[in-house]
Amino acid sequence: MSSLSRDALARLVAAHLPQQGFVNLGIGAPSHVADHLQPDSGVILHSENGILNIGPRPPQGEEDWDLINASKIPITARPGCSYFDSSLSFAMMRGGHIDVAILGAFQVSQSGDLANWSTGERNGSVPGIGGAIDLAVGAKSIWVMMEHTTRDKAPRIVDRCTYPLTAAGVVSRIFTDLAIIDITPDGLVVDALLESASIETLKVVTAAPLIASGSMRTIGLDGTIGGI
Amino acid sequence: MSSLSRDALARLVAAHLPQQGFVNLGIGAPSHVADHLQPDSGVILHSENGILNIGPRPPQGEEDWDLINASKIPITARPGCSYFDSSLSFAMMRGGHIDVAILGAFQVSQSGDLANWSTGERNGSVPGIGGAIDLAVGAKSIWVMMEHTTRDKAPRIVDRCTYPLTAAGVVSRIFTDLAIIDITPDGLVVDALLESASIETLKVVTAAPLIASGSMRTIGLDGTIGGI
Amino acid sequence: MRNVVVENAREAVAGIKDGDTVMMGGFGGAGLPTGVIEAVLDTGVRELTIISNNAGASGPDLSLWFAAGIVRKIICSYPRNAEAFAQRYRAGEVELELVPQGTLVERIRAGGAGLGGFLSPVGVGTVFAEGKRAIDVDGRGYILELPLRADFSFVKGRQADALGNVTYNKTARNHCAVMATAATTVAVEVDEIVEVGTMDPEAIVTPCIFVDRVYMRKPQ
Amino acid sequence: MRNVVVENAREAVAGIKDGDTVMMGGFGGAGLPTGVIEAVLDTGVRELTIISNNAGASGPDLSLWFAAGIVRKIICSYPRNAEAFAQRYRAGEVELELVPQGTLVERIRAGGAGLGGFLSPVGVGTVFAEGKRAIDVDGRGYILELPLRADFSFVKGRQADALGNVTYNKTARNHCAVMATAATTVAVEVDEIVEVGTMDPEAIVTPCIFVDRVYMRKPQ
Repeated sequence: MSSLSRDALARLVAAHLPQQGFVNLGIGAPSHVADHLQPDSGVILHSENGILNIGPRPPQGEEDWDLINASKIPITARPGCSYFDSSLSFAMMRGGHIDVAILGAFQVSQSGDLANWSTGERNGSVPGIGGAIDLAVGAKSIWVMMEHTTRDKAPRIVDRCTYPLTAAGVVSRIFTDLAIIDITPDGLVVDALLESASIETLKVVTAAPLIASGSMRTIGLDGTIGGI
Repeated sequence: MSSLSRDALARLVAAHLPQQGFVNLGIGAPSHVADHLQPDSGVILHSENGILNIGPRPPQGEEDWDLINASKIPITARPGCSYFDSSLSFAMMRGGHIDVAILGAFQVSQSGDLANWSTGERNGSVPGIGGAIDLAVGAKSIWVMMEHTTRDKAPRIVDRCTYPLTAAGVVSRIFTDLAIIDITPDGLVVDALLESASIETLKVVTAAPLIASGSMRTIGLDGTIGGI
Repeated sequence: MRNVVVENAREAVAGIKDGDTVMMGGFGGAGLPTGVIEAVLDTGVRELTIISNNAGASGPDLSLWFAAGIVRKIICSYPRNAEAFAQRYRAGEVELELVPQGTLVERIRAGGAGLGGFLSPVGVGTVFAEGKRAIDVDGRGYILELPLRADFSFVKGRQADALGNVTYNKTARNHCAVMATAATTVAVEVDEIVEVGTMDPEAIVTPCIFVDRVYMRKPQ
Repeated sequence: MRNVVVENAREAVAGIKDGDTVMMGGFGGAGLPTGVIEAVLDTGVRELTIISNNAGASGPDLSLWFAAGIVRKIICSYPRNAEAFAQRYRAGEVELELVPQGTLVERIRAGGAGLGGFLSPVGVGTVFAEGKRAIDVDGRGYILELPLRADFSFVKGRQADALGNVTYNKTARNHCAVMATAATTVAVEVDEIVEVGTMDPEAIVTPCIFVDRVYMRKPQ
C-alpha cells in the first residue's frame, strides 16, 4: 500500500491548522509542519523553549544557536515574535492558551489516550519525557501526527494503549500517512483517506473499530485534499 | 518622656540597614527610611509593586504616577533599577531574597509574633492586608518600626499579641521612638536606649520582660547613635 | 494576519454580562485601565465579582462601580482608603474576600498557568488560614490556595502591536501581567499601538497569545 | 556599590563541595554556561546532583561531568541523545529522576518563590504520578509537586551589570530565568558586562537581587 511521505503528511497537517491559531509543533516529524505553512494562514507557532511566532528555517550558514526550536534545530523569528522564559512558556501550554498541539505518538487509543514517550521496554534505553506531556494535558486540541503502523506493520491506533501513557483521553484528531481520523464520542471517524487506500485496507492496519465519515474526503499522494 | 520624632526614628533605622543589603520598606512610616539612606550605603530598596533600586522622592511637579512605591507615593529610580511584575516581586519577598523588611506594627510579642494589619475590632472599618504578610513570612529579617506605645499610652510590645496575627515568631528587631530591642532566644534585649530614657521608664511602657544589653548604646534625640 | 485592535473601551468590554468575574489591573492608579470604568458602567451590567489589588480611591476607578452598585463581591488585598467601597461594605451590600497580596497574585498566576493550586506558607497560624486545607510537607505547614480565573481581565499597558504583544510602563506593570494570562477575554488599554515588528522581542512582557483585545487610551 | 563581577568561571564556582545540588541552565546548548563545565571539573568535586533540562550531548557540556563520574543523580526532563550519561545510567552509576519539563520548571520556580509545592494536572494517570500525593480539588485530580532548590545555579546570560542585573539572548533564556531564583549561590556567565544604568530597566529579566556572581564568557 502506498502512503504519504513525511513531507506530504506535513503538508496535509499544515493545511488543516486553524487560521490565526496558536500552534505548537512537537519535536521530530511535527516540526516539519512549519515548512508547509502558507504565509497568509496567520498561524502563530510556539515553541516550548520560549518563543512565539517562529519563521522558516534559516539559510545554511546563517544559523543562530541561541534561536532554536524544541527539536534543537535553528529557526528564525518573524516580525511580532517574542521571547520568554520556560515558566511562562509552560504556563501557555498547561494553561490552555495553545489552540492546537501537533504531537508524534507511539500509540493512540480509540478514546484518545496518548502514548508518545516510552515503549516501556527495559532495554537500557534512556527515557525522556520533555514537554510533550505538558502540551498533551494543556493544549485546547491535541492532534497526533504519525505513521499508521510501526516498522513491523503493527497498528499504532489501538483499542487500548500498551505503552506507558503520556495522558489519557486527550487526542482529538490523528493524521497518519494513510488517513485523517477524528476521535469522537461515537468512536474513530475516518474524515479523509489516502486516494490509493480503502476503508477495508485501513481497517486491517488499525486495531480499533473505524467509522467512515458520511462526507469522507480524499487525500492526494502529495498531501493535498481536493486541490487545497 | 521625650521620644524620637518620626524623622529621627527613620534616621535611626536607616543607619542600621546592612551595607549593600536588599531592603523592603513597608507602607507608612517605614517608607520614610528611604529619605535617610546614605548614598554610599549601597542599600538597594525594593517595593512590592515591582521595582528594585528606588531612589529619592522626585522634586515637586516631577511626579510620575506610574513610578510609585507600595505606599502609592511617587518615587524615582536609581541607575541599575529594574521593573518587574507582581508575581516576580512576591517571589522575591516570599522566597527569602529580601535581606531586611521594615514593617510597621500594632503589636509585637516577646516571641516575635507580629500584628500589623488589624485591631480586630468589628467597628465597620475596612480591613486590608496588602503585602506586609508576605514580607513577614518571607524576608530574611523582619524589623519593626513603631511608636513604643499607642496614643493611649498602652504598650505595643507585649507578652502575647491580642490583635489578629500577621505572622508568628518572625520579628527579630524592634525600633521604637524610645529604644532598639532585639528579640532573642533569651528574651527581649535592649540594644540601645534613648538618651533621655532609662531601662526603668522603658519597662513601664513595655508589657513584656526586658533585659538590658551588656553593651547598651545611647540614641541621641536626632536619631543618631554615637555620632553615626 | 491576526489583528486584535478594537476602536475603544466600549468594544473592549463587549460581551460582558451580569454575574461575570472581572480582573482589574493596577496598584492604585498605576496600571488601571481607566477607559473600561465608564464603558462597563454603560453596559448596564450588574452583580460583578471583581478581582483587584485595591477597591478604588476617588478617581475614575472602581469607586464608580461601587457607587453604582454593580459589584456583588470583591477579591482584594488592600481595600483601604476606598470610600465608595467602604459604604457598600458597611451596609453589607458587597462581599469582601480579603487575600494577602502575594497570594492574590499567585492565585491568578495559577489560574493562567493551568495549576490546581499551590502550597503557601503565608497566612499559616492566622485568620487567613481559616476555611482552607492545611497541608504539611516535611513537617512544615502550608495552606492550599486555589487558582483564580475570570471572564474578563482589563489591564493597562504602555505599547501594543496588532498581534496583541504588550509592554507596560514602570511600576504600572504590577498585577497586569498575571491578570493578562487568566481570563477568557483579555483586553488591554495602551498608550500607543505600534507596527508589528517594532517592539523588542526581548522586552515584550505579555506575548500576544494571552491578549484578545487592545485599544488606545482616550486622551485625557 | 554592590559589585558581583568575578574574574572567571573558576571564581564563579568557588565554594562548591561534594554532594552539592547544582542547577544548569540551558535547553540543549542555548543557555548553557559552558565556562563552568571545566571549572567544576577542576575543583575535583564529586557526588553532585544536577538539575537540568538535558543531560549533555557531545560538546563541552554535562557529558564531561558524566564521563568524569562526578554526578550521583540528575533531575531532568529529556536526557536523550546523551551518550556519556547513557553509559553511566545503564551501568547503574547515575540515578535519574525523570520530570516532565513544565513540572521541572515549575518546581524550580516554586523553590525560588518560597512556595511549598503546587498541584499539577500533568502526569495524572501516568507513571509520573507514582509515589506522589494525589490531591483532588472540586472533583479534579492533581499531583502534589514539590519545590526544587540548589546550592548553585549556573546560567548563561547575554548582558549583566556589576549589580547583577541580567538579560538573556533569544531562546537561550529558557530555564535560566527560574534557575537564577532558586539557589543559594547564583552565578551567571554573560557575553558582556555593561555599565550600571545602561540596561533598559523594563527589559531586565533577572533583577540583581537574585544574582551573586557574574563573569564573562571566555572567547572561544
